[in-house]
Amino acid sequence: MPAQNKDGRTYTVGRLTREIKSLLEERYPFLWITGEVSNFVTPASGHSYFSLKDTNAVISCVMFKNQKRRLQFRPENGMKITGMARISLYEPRGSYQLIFEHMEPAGAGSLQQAFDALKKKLADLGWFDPAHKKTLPFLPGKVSVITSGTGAAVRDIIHVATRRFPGCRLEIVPVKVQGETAEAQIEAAIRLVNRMKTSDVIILARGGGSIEDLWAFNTETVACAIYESEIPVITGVGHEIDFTIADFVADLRAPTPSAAAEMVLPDQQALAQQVNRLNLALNTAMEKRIRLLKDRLSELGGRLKSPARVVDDFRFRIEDAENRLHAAMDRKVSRDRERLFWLRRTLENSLPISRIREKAKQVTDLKGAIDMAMTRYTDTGAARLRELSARLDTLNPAAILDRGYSITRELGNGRVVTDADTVSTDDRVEIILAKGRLVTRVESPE
Amino acid sequence: MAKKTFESALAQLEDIVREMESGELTLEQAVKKYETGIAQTKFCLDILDKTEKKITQLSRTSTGEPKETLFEAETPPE
Amino acid sequence: MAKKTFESALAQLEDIVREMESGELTLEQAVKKYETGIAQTKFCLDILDKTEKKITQLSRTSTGEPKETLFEAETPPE
Amino acid sequence: MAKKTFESALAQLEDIVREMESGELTLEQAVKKYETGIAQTKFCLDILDKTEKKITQLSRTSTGEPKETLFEAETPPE
Amino acid sequence: MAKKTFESALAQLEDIVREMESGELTLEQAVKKYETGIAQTKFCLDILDKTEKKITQLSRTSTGEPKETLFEAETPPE
Amino acid sequence: MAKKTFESALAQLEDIVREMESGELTLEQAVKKYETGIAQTKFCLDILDKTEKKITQLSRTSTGEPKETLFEAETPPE
Amino acid sequence: MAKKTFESALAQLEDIVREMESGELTLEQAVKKYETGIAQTKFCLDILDKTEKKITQLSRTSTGEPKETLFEAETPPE
Repeated sequence: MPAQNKDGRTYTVGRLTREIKSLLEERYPFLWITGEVSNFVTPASGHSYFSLKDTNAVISCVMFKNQKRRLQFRPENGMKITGMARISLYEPRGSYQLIFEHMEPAGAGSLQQAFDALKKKLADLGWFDPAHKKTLPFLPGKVSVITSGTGAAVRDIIHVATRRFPGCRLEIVPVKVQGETAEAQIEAAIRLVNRMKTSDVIILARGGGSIEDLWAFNTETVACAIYESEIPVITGVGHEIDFTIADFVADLRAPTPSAAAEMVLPDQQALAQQVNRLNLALNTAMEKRIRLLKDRLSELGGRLKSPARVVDDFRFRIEDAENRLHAAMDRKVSRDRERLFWLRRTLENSLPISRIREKAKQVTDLKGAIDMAMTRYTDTGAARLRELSARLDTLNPAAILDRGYSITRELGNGRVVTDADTVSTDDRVEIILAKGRLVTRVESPE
Repeated sequence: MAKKTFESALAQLEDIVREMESGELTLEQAVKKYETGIAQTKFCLDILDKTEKKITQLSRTSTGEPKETLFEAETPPE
Repeated sequence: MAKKTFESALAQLEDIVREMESGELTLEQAVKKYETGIAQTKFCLDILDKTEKKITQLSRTSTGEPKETLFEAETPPE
Repeated sequence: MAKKTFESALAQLEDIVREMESGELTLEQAVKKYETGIAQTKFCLDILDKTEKKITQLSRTSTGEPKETLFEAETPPE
Repeated sequence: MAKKTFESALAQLEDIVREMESGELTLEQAVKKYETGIAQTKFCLDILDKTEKKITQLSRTSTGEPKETLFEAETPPE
Repeated sequence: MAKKTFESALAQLEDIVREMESGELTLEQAVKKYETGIAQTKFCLDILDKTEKKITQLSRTSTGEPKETLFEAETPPE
Repeated sequence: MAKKTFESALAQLEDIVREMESGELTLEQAVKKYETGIAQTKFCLDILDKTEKKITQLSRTSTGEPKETLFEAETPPE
């Protein structure tokens, strides 16, 4: 039965080796490993080759010249080290090895051990607790920079600080950052700044270096000064991967000095913009408010109608009422007057003078009637009298006188003398003739 | 006859005229009758005169002034 | 008759006329009737005169000014 | 009648006119009624005159200036 | 009525006008009503005049300058 | 009201406008309300004017230079 | 606030802007807030406007006294 994998292919050595290499290198790009150095050799190339072993296994290692430069100790056979490495497979030999980037001695007595011990101690003391961390001022009035008076760190800080906040007040407190006096100088500087009390923040900075170079920053003295500083401390020590005790105790750790400056100082321009923006917003809000109120007020003012229209309406109503009142009164008076005139006319016509005159005519007619009747009476009487008188006239006894007879009457008693004896001489008698009469005296009766 | 009236006088006058016309009277009687008749006539005439005067006077006073035109109202005064 | 009115006077006057026109009165009676009739006439006419005057006066005062045309309203005053 | 009002006077006047038009009054009654009627007329006219004056006066004061055209509103002033 | 207000006076005036227009009042009543009506008119007009003055004054002070056109808003000031 | 504020005055003005628009006020009330409304308007306007002046002044000092265009942002200063 | 810092002023300014934009303040309050806001703005800008760049050096004299001198970077990196 042929030795084949499942796709039926048979590996070549090179291919298998290549696949194993890529598997290993992908699986372990970096790793921390600890072990004992053995077979340490450094050929002319300057690279060092050695084995790392423990009780169970052994593994080939290499550290190239470049990485070796940064080592702060000299590895020797039998030395226990801890280091960071990546795994690599060398195809021509089919062997794998660790390529160390960094290594340091492992075990008691070493710097690392001292570091770890101090770190543990301070951590146990609670110095790293976030509770102890002071907040950095948003905008420090004055920044004290404790660092070397020369070198890149102070330059970077000044550069970044003046870029970010041109008006910043920087105080450089130059110290030695490595060497024997560094520890004391740094501590003194921190305490001095605290005593001056003029700064709002302290930047404790140093450029990168070996663990030995950074030693001062890993001392308890410095840590204590930082811990006891009333002014917030920000550290910017070494490069990004370097952690020192100072970093842990500090209120804030920046990976680099530049970064520390950047973190301490805000961007002045951005801040000014922010303030101006807020100021604008404030003004806008206020203006908007006033405009709104003005609009509302003018709207209300517009709606606040003067009651003049109401007054006019009322005036019309009153005038109408007044006119109607006058009209009604006039109508009433003139109607009453008309009625009165009509009644007076009717009254006057009911007793006309013509009626009186009619009555008068009736009366005068009646008077005429009685006048006529009266006249008739008198006329009738007169007529009858006239007739009787005429008839009497014809019977007048004197009529015989016309034929020559006469009548003698005694004068005085008028007795007709028919017997001469009845008269005596000298008696006066009258003799009635046909025409006239004679009064005579009797001469003698015969 | 209590009182002599126009009518009674006139009636007497008539009687006288009738008697005289009968012709049975003596002259003396006749003269007497005639004289009476004349007297009655006069009496009657007097009454008539007085009556007329009274009437005139009455119709005058009835209007308060001579009212000649009373019965001629249709005649305008001009 | 308690009070002599125009109407009663007129009625009396009419009676008198009737009586007088009957011709049955003596002259004396007639004169008396006539006298009464004239009196009634006078009475009536007096009343009518007064009435007319009163009416004229009244219709004058009722308007406050003479109103001559009261009964001749048809005749325009020109 | 407690107080003589325009209306009561007018009503009385109307009664008088009706009575007089009925023709059933004697002359004396008619004259009396006429007299009363004229009096009522005068009374009423007086009241109306006074009323009119009062109205004119009142309508003057109400506006604060004479209002002559109150009863001749139709006649424009020129 | 505790206080006589413009409204109550106007209402009374309008009631009076209605009553007078109904024509059911006697002349005396009408005159009295008329008198009252004129008084109410005067009262109301007085109030309106005062009110108008006050309004003019108010709208003057509100702007700080005379505002003559308040009641003649239709007439443009040219 | 312990202290008269712009808001309280504005609220009162609004109430007044609403009330006046409802048309249910008497003339007297309307005039009073109008008076109050005018007063409130004036009060509010005064406050706004003062506020505006204050703001102009303040915004000037805040920047250290005159800022005339604060409320006339639309008008470019040329 | 024991000491007014830029930060607190800025925060207050921000709060004020928020409050003013919420529109829930009375005018009076708003003006007060505005006043405060302007003051904070001024305060902040004053701080920011300080352009004076001053770098000093703090050291000790030989006797241990603090000594402040102007810092001079030895060699500018160029």
